[in-house]
Amino acid sequence: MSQNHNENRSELLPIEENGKTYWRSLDHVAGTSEFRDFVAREFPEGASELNDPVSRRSFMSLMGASLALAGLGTGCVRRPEEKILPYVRRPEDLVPGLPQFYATTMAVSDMVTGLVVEAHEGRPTKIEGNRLHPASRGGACTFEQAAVLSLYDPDRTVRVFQDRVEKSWADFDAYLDGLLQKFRGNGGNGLVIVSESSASPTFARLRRQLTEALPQARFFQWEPVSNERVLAGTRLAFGQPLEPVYRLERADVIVAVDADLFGSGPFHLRYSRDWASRRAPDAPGGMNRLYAVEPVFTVTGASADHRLRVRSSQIGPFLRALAAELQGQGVAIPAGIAQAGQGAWQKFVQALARDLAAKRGRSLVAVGRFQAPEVQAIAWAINDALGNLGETVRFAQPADVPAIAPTEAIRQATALLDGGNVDTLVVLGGNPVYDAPADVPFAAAMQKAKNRIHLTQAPNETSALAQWVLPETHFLEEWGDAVALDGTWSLVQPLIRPIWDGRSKIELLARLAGSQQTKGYDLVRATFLENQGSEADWRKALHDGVVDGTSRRWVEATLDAGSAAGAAGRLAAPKDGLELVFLVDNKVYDGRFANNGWLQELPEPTTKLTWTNAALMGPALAEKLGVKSGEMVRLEVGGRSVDAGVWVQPGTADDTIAIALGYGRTFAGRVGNNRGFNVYPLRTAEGAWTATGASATKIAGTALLAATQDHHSMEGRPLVREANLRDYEQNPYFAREMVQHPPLVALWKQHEYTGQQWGMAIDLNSCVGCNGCMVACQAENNIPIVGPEQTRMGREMHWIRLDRYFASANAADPTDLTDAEVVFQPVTCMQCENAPCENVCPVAATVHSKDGGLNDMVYNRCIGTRYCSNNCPYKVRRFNFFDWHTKGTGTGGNPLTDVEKMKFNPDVTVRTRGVMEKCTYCVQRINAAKRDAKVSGLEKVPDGAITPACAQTCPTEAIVFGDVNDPNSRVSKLKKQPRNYEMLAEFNTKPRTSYLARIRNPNPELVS
Amino acid sequence: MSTPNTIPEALLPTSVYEEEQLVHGGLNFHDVTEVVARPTEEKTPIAWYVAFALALGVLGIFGASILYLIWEGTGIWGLQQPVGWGWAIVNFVFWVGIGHAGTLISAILFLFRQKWRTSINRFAEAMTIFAVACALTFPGIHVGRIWFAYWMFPLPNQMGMWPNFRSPLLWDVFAVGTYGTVSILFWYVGLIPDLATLRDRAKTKARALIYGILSLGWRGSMRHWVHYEKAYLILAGISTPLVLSVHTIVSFDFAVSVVPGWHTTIFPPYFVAGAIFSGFAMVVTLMVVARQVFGFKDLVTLNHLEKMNKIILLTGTLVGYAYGMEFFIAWYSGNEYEAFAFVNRAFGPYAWAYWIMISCNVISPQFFWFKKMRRSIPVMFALSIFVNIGMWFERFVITMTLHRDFLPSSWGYYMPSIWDILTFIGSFGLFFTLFLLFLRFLPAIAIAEVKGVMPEADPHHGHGHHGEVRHAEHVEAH
Amino acid sequence: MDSTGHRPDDRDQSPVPYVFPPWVNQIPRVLPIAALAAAVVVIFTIWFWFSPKHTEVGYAPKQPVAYSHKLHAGDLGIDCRYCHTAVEKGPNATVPPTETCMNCHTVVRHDSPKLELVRQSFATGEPIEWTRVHAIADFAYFSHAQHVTKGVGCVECHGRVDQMEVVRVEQPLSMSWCLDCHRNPGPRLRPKDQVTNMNWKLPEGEDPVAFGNKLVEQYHVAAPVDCSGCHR
Amino acid sequence: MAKLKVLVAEFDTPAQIVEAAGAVADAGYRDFDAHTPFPIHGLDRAMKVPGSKLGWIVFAHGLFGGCFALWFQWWMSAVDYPMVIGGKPYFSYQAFVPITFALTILLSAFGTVFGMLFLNRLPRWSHPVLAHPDFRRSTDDKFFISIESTDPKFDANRTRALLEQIGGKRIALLESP
Repeated sequence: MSQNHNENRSELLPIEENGKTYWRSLDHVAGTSEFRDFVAREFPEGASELNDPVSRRSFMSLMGASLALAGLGTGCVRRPEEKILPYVRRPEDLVPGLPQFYATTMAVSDMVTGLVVEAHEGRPTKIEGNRLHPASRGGACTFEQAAVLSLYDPDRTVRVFQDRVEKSWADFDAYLDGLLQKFRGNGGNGLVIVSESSASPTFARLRRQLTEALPQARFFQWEPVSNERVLAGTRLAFGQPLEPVYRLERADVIVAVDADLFGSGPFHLRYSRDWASRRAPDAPGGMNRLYAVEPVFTVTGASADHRLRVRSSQIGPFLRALAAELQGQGVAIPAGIAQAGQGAWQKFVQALARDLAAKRGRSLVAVGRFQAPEVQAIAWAINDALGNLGETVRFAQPADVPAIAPTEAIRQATALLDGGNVDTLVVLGGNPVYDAPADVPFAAAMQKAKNRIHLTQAPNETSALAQWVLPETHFLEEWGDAVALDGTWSLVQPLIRPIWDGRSKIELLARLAGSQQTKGYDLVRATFLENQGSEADWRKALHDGVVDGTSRRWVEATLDAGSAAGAAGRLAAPKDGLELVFLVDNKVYDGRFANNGWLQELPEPTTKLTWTNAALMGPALAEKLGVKSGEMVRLEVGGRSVDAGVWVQPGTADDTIAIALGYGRTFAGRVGNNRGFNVYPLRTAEGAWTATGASATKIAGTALLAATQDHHSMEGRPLVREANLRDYEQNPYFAREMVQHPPLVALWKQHEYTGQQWGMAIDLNSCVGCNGCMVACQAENNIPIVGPEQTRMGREMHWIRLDRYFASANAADPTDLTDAEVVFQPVTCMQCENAPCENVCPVAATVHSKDGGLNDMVYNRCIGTRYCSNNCPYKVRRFNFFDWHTKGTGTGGNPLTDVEKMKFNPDVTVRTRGVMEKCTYCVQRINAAKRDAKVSGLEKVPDGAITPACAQTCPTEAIVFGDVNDPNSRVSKLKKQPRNYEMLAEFNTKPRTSYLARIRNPNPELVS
Repeated sequence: MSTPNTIPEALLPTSVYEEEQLVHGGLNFHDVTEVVARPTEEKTPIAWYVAFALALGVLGIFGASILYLIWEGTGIWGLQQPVGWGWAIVNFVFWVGIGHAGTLISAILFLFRQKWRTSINRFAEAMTIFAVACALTFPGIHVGRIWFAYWMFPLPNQMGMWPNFRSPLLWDVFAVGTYGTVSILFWYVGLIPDLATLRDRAKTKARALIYGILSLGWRGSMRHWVHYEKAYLILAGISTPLVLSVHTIVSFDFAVSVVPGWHTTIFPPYFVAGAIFSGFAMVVTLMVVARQVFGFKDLVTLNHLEKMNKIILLTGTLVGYAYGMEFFIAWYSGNEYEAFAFVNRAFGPYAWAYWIMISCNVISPQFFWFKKMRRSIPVMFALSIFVNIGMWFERFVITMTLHRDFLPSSWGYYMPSIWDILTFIGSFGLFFTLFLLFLRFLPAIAIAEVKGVMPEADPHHGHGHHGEVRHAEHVEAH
Repeated sequence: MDSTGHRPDDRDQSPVPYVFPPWVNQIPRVLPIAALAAAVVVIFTIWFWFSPKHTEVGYAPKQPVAYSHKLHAGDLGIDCRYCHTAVEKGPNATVPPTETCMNCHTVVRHDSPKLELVRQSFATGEPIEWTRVHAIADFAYFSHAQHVTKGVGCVECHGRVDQMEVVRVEQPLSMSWCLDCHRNPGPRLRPKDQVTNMNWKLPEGEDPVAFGNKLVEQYHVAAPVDCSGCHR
Repeated sequence: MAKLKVLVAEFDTPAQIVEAAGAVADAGYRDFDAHTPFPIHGLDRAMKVPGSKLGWIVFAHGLFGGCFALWFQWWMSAVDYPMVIGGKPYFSYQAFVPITFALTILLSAFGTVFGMLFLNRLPRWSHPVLAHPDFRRSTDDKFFISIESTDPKFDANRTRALLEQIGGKRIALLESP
């Protein structure tokens, strides 16, 4: 079916006008006075920047040029004339040049995270987590941080379009009123609304309002990645759908069964932090132990003390075997659950069972959200038997569960449409044409609806089949609200006037529901006032971003043993043969972020692949199929086939091919089009996450797989230093003793560093390799995107990178990577006191600052000999081989448009071609803190007043920054720990950044 | 008048007598002048025009690829992380190396009273200057922001900034710059008397004027010769440490860094040896052709070439020793990074380049142990070209050491782009353009110096000697 | 063929006459002096004409509204901070929003034709396009607040604005100029409350050096000379 | 000043010129010179030409070059704008050696060449001897002696006689136009 599925799509391609589809008319729009007017109205200072030839945001290259002019010019050389456009009425409490911070919230389907957004003269430039929000605690994941780039995406819907012709909202409203009149008449018969899921109470309220107003209208919520199986699982186990919320800080033993606790899903930031809080060897309550059981590496598996490769379809049997062992340990597992397993994992299961049995009430068996409900039920039974319910896991009443689960919803919607008597289809956001299950022919059915309306932030595959395409607001442009997993209510408030005059989902929904209020602000406020109380609370909520004490009342969950046992019985016996596992991508999620360059260029944590997905398989399978990384395979499931590039990934379960969703978009935009391979055509409603009975055959051709790391072994070098808890306790100083070198004496007298001196400590023990720091840095420091070709050449620009090394788990044969251990190491400029890079720069463009002791990099002095980079032992320097912004290698060859330039952080120079750049510990933040201290008459910057972007966003607080001359600063205390070591210190570079060695806490029984 | 009677080389006995006889074919003073000056006076041969057009074409490629580079940025080259230096630096070191033979021959051999140098030094010096010209373009164009490259010079400016005198690159600027300047001065001083010769043989007013200006009104005055010879001696004296220092300092670009495989004390001597090695090879390559074309056979004899081949053999073996020593020290140092760097050179991804280098630089010169080989024109021509290929690869191998240093996470592999290649080829265009102009308009052999070492030049070279006799014969001829 | 054994040949009747007249012998004497003179000229040209001392200082563009600092700051004695409100808070002193003008000019000279543009802007909300006078390179980060709150007077960089009909650049605003002060801030400091005072003088009998050092102490002045002080 | 006159005589071999020059010198002439295509050893002694003082000029230049280089490196990196670079001292003299050396050589070289030209009073494009019909061979294979009218013992006839007597050929009296 996928075949014709694809065909319809191809025949429905809109006419390409010079490579840009008709509605991507931004490039002319952005140039128009209209856009400038918007900018001028919204932030005059910004306008002056945009219009002005030599502004911070219009690159140094121009400065270079104008300087050159000054050199060539005649006697009276003047700089080009600049304009200043002051406000006519300046907003209250706005100090031009100083950033402002507002609290808001972002919801990626059911991932709700409270945020604090930094804005410069009204331009949002940086997104950080909100410490007050339970899901964030100050951290923010890659999706949220990169959202600011999507705001300025030139490929957004910039207009109301009808049949590919520019229209206005007025036109649409007239049209809509016409329709609504009819529907009010017939009670909404023939009106079908397909929306993406929403965590917004206001949305829910309006949905109910709509169904009351138009009872005949059908409302469906479709989401390719949802928690429906979790709810189904709890329904099986406890008789009601419940949201489990883990409390990892209380668990001594954690078993993540095909569960990516730290990588994705609601609360993953919180889980990372809670887990990390018990990770230090001297942590109160002792160090916890993490087991991971999974088919393919996730960051969770990478952080685990023990990892077992298990095929996805074997997870059920594994749990039943575990249950059996637990019974053996005297744990009262209800009948019908346990089933003694046979298999390679017995030794592991036995040890695990003993460990769990010893930690009743202080352990947790967490099953992945995508495992079958039956499997989930078994896990709940086990947890119940271990007495973990209420202890390490609590259950919350789901906010508002749609009557129909997403998969069922899209099925029904498609059936209805297929029936042909749907008059009007309204798609609120989302992209069902692209991501609907392969066996649900939504695309074909959709066209049977007479009127098709799509409200979307950016035109996508679905818009291509719609008549009306409406610009939807970005969450930074709209009013809204959201409820987090634990029920915490938080508000979404706009930081900028809608750039393209869009409307939010709730605003459109309100119109459909015929509500009096149609302004987002009124709608949200109304919901708030009726549920959460007074005007005062409202103002406080706006300030804090979250509403106090709204985390839901917890529910006592009692196990329905019978139903659980029944579920266990229903488990299908696992089939042999190749099976396909679909992954939620850490970068483009389900595909919605495909046009976001920051995310595209982000290396996938465990594969280090950028700009693409790939068919991940273990070395054994690769050998069997006769393929190598970079070659192509054809994947086939149930008669549907997709071709994909191969990436050999250590630690992948036997006969398993894992591949991420969300790639191969054809209507994503200049950045995201045709990156990687679209595997939705293989993904049926049933086999949404695991497709058994698949086959793979090698085919001709190669794939552009750009990895940021080509070499995966540490070559036995003491870079990442780790030890087992027991060895550590015997010799806490093992890390420092790992390298033997003569006393480090310099040939000359070393400089004195007095006053506040900056340094950093990175705890490898709590780093889960989530990439948060990389995006934070990219956003904070105006780091360009270079595109897949350049990345593959080795020209990526990330200032901080996560080195990922594999080590064979097979002591006998270190080259055997079937089972592998993974370590992550964030590496950025070490700010060496004896910096090798400084010596070799002929023009003194990189020198040391006396106060602060930073390794300054002066872009405007650099002439680009690249000698410093050659001489940097840590290879953390990055060179602008081109003017990435004007050459646009990272944006499909398009130079940066004015609207994109609005993303730049005005406190950091935008580097031009031919200049070296690198991490500066976010010197702009250091200077800002110093400035504030000075202005307020302080002598020193207080500890914690400065947090570099990477440290700020780290969900596990693995990165700590501060004054190393102050013995009481957090960083000094960490550096005093025995685990502290400096990488390559034997070369006497005196790095200011040091690492805390990683400690593993393995089960003694499993240590050979 | 009759052209000098040149006896075919084969008939010439290589007796001891001939050995010390630096000029063959029994030429007298005037014949020497004729042989050397004629090529600059005769009607330009078509062959020259063809060669020149070719060279200009290649030079055009050079210019074009440089312009494109400035327009687009260094990204057009294959450079990346971790390999921040590519062909540009390889070519730089390659050309500087070649640029060593000239001054070496003029200066060091002069101090060692090696009279045989006289017939090749002019030629070698010219080659030096042109090679240095090629070399100097590369560090200039390889920087990211060429328009600010002048910041490398300590010029007062409104920023109050000065260059960093600790950087080997800055040492390069001064060392190579000085070397270029001194070489040109040395060369020009040597040219003055010969320019006067050309002035005095001028048939046209233009030639008389140009050569007249260039020869500064030289009139062979003995009182001038006294200062002149002193100056020449001193120049030789100061050029000798200079020529040794230049490649030493170039080697510092690598040796002063911390990169494993670069950070070694053996680099200076090893680079100097390599430089002489490649320089002499290039002289042989060019000489073999030039003496054929311009009939310098009697002035540049097989003995000269053989002597140079001996030096090639010596320096080639020195270089081979250095290669070996590097490995030993890497192992002996007990530094795992150092050790890995060298193992990786020989057996890593760039092994192919390494073994090309070894076979060209260490193995091929060994043929010169045999006199037959040393004296065989085709053999020495082929070998000298091999040596130059090998020496280019040596620099390539050294530069590529960057591709795997301390952190395996940052390892990479460098591939040259088409522009790398064109730029390199183009630099030969510059070299040969200049060289052809030199051969066409300037005396390719130091006339005065050659005359100075002829037996007739010695006042005590008694009467009735064959120099005189042959002179009489000439008189008969008229 | 003559007795001298001299071989007659074409070289004797060479067509080329004796080319150089005697006066050319003077050239070597003149040349060095000429070269020297040329060098001096070139160096001076660049030193002066291309330096910010000349390219920046004296720049006084015409403004859309003929606003006179002399009148407002000088004769009327309005404090700088009345209009440049953010000068003590943020990096920019900020050009005042139109409404600041209108605070007075709704009453004072409310119909003066000179103020047409201001009234227009206030009505339409279109900002007035002023032309920037004082500018430093975009890669140099300067904060007014940091300086003003440490007792650096406006005059130090902007000159006697209170005497300017049209604002002109008084100082080169070049890097070395900044450094001059950063290396020795004392002499450029004054009591904080005198910062906007255009004709503040060192109190009678005060020793300038001691006075400066006192303020450096008092205000914890630590003017950076590190690159990262201004460049990021 | 009176126009410079020069008597020029031609000789055939190095041996002859050495003899002749010796004779002229013995005859007490001071402002005379020998012109040869290449330096002839012993000729300077025969002419009683003092050795060259060029060495001292070069030494002075070299010394200045070296000191200057060291000075400006010290001043620029330790006095005018001292910066911490790679943790090295402001005045890292070890690192300043190469440039000091290079400039020493460079200045010496200039001293040598320009010193030589200065001592030889070159360039001098116009000189009476160049007018001798056969003087063009002075850079080829003939040898000349010229005696200038500035010499106190110069006397057109007696000097010419001397030159004839010592075997000079094609003697001519030339003067600058």
